[in-house]
Amino acid sequence: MVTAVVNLELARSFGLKDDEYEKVLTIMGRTPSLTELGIFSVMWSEHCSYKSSRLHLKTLPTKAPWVIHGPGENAGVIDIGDGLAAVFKMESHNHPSFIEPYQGAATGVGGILRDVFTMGARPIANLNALRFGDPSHKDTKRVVDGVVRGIGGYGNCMGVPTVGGEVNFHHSYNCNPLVNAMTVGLARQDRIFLSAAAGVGNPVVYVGSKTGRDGIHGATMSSAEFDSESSSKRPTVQVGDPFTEKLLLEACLELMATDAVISIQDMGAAGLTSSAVEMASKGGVGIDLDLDHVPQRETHMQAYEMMLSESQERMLMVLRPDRTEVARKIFEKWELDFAIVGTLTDSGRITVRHKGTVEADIPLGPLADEAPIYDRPTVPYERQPALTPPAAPCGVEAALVRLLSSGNGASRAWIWNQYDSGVGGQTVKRPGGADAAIVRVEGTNRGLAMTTDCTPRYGQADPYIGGAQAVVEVWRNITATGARPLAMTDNLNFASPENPRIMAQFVEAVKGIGDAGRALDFPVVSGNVSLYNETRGDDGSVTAIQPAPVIGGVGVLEDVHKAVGLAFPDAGEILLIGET
Amino acid sequence: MKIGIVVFPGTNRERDMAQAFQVASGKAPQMLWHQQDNVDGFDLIILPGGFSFGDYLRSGAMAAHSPIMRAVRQFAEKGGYVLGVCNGFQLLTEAQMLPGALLRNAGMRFLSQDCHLKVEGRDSIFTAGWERGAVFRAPLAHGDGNYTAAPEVLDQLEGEGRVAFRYCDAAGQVKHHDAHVNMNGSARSIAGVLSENRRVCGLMPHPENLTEDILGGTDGLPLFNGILEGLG
Amino acid sequence: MKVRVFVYLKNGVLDPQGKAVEHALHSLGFEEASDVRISRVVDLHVKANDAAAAKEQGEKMARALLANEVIEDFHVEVSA
Amino acid sequence: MKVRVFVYLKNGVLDPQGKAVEHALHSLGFEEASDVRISRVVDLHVKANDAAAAKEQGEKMARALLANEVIEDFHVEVSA
Ligand SMILES: Nc1ncnc2c1ncn2[C@@H]1O[C@H](COP(=O)(O)OP(=O)(O)O)[C@@H](O)[C@H]1O
Repeated sequence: MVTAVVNLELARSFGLKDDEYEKVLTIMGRTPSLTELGIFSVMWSEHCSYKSSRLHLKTLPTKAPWVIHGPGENAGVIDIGDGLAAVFKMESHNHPSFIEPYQGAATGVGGILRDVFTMGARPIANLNALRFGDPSHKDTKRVVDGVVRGIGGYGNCMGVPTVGGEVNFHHSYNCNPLVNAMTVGLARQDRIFLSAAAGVGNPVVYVGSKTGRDGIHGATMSSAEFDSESSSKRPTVQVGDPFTEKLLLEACLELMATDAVISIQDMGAAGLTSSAVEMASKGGVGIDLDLDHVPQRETHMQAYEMMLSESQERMLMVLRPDRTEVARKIFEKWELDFAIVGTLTDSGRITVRHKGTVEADIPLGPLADEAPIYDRPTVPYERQPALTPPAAPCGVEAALVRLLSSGNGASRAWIWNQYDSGVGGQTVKRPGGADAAIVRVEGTNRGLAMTTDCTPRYGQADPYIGGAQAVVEVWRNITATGARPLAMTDNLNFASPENPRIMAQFVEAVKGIGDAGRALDFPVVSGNVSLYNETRGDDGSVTAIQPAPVIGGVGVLEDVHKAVGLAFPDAGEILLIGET
Repeated sequence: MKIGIVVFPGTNRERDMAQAFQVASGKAPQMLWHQQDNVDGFDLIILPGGFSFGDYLRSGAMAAHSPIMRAVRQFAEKGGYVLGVCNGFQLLTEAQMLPGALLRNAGMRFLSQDCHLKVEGRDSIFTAGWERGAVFRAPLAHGDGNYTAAPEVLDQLEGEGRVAFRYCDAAGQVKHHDAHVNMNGSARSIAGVLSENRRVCGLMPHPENLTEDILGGTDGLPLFNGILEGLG
Repeated sequence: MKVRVFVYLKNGVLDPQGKAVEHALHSLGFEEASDVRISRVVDLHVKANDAAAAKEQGEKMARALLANEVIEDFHVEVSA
Repeated sequence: MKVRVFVYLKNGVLDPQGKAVEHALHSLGFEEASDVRISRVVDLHVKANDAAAAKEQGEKMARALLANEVIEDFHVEVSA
């Protein structure tokens, strides 16, 4: 049982700052209940509120004639011709992947898949960007092994091909690996589903897996820096169930082919809380939840636990009232839980009832709009001096062998050979086949080119250039296959924004991404921010990761048969373009 | 000619299979839901790849007990044609419609890469598209593809020409103990087997994913051409 | 009643998992570990009047689904 | 000596396998089966002077490799 007295101390332990707790008291006009405090703490966590990054993200270019939905939805949506849309986004699952690499990476993949199919798109490809510690560090082997298995385990079972990605090793990731996963989906432009709830009186429906006590406070954990103890705390990791997610995918797409769905949102980080709050506040309505109806896996769950649970493979939706039975039948066919757990109201509040008691009653406006926003201080970033090329330490041949056998130079086939890259029967260029992966758009002559890139050491030397370079590399990789780059998603992985040097890295990198995107007419349509990627040692010293503004890009080939791969043909001349 | 592809919860290569038939014949087969208990009127039933029921207990174990499998078994007993690929092969062994079992890959990892197969089976529509002894390339994608059976069963399969396909290298050399050739560690490098009447076939790799040049080649096409010709 | 079904590979069937785990144990310095075999245990509850009935149910479930008798054997234990 | 390491999911951790198997048992007509959980057993031999030493070795191996202590618990039994 969680029986805690709600006070400043508890608020602090939930990750709220003192002035944030003050604000909660003002909004509520009374001491919040435990459930209410929990709701505030997750909604105002870095992960959900983007409080340190929001001001800067606003500067990114997000528009182009082919952008259908930019940032603000579960995933970005772009026009790829023929009435079709590509739906894509990238997400991180860094901290959980250190504690439990298999499940951390697997549930990361599960989460990004849901972001894409919530919008009505069938996922057609997965990609990833991974950063691991020094190959000789004691944790690296365990983390690499688990992460690779986890990504494969989830994606393979879902039947979504994993077609690309990138991997690098650096000691700054020893205890804080980066696992960024990207999914690209395909939808009809006239069948895109959004999250804004509408229609007072309409039922709020829960579908998918049952709720357990998984990962309670995961969203706040992923915003809190790591200390050497955290691997021994009670697990806040979730266990993924890709089989259930596959059923959820098929059931949702089947339902979305009817006219039953008004709005839909996946339950990801901060589960029921963030999905309910986001749907209602975006739609400008109130929401009344009755937790007695929430399908539960464990006994004696309290309101607080249900609202904060991060159990995977769940969705929340608003249905047309006259279609709930149609929907119920579809979910029964796929053997998934289906429960009406609430209704939309005109109260402008989120009200949570459990066993006849009101456990939370919060005005949505302030909860969503008065979330703190920080313009965190920066110090001018000292660019690192240009390196002078060292005298050759060995002959060219020896140098080449050294490069090719280093962690960062070696073949990645060991990794991609564990990912099913062909399922779906549309993969034209697999990992290793071209600078960007190419997937045919089923039933058409078109192809989508997609890739992820980032070079953290550039960002370490000069974050502005690092951000811009990642965009440009993605652009080049897509172009090199013959495709026209259309839009990007980003995953900004940095250390603590409370450190002005790190904040400066972040701000500069975002500027670099924005400038490069504007110069190339290559807008950002979705993304994710992962901060506090740093490790606190036993002696109190802090190791920050090399900044990793990872970019994922998508482009289109009108004629997929013109796709260009890496392999040299049997004959022909080799041309080198550009200055060396 | 009527071809049905069975979809279980967790199946994920049914569309790949349909596409391959579409390419080979211009006509896509019909999808059949696992709750259906009748397959009357079909000429060929396909059990496609994927993770039926998550492969959570043993690959194919739970699907083997689906209502449709009773019908498929009767269908096969009456001489119907059944093809199981990957998860479908695992399922056919779990349902004991084919001998043996598929254990975890010897290297303990999911394998996703191209392999080469040698066509060995005789007198079957599933091998008829190739010359006997032909070698072709096929993608494989599985975690449990390590074929095993009692030695006497293996002897019997060999004796009766019921080993349909065997893993080999690009030159057609079979090397049981070479992990680059017999990647999952299968007994006697067996990749596919036939039932006694040669009308039920199971194989691990995915010829259906290699039926168009744009997707990397057409090495898998003879499987479909042979089947279509055999069914008439 | 609580039923526990042990499912293990038949003697003579190669256990690729056991082999891999043995290898991993050796490379972790547990050189003395040998004959590693990995089995599965299914724990469940059934309603039954007595232990014998519960055991019988467990055996039926094992035969029907939990074990693949081509390669596996099983045994069932019951507790209150 | 024979060492048997039981490895099972911690209380409250989702067991997707158990869930799917329970479901399958129900549809096979074993409606009364409930609370299905699936665990792993690792059997192995070690050289040790006495049961206590063997058990300790088993526990070390469990911690080092056989169990994933983030989500799993284990216990070790020894027989001659
Ligand atoms: N770095 C970024 N660049 C652009 N858009 C971003 C970035 N980070 C987050 N976003 C956008 O903010 C919204 C909220 O993101 P997120 O909290 O990750 O969504 P969810 O958790 O619901 O999947 C999304 O629309 C996302 O695309």
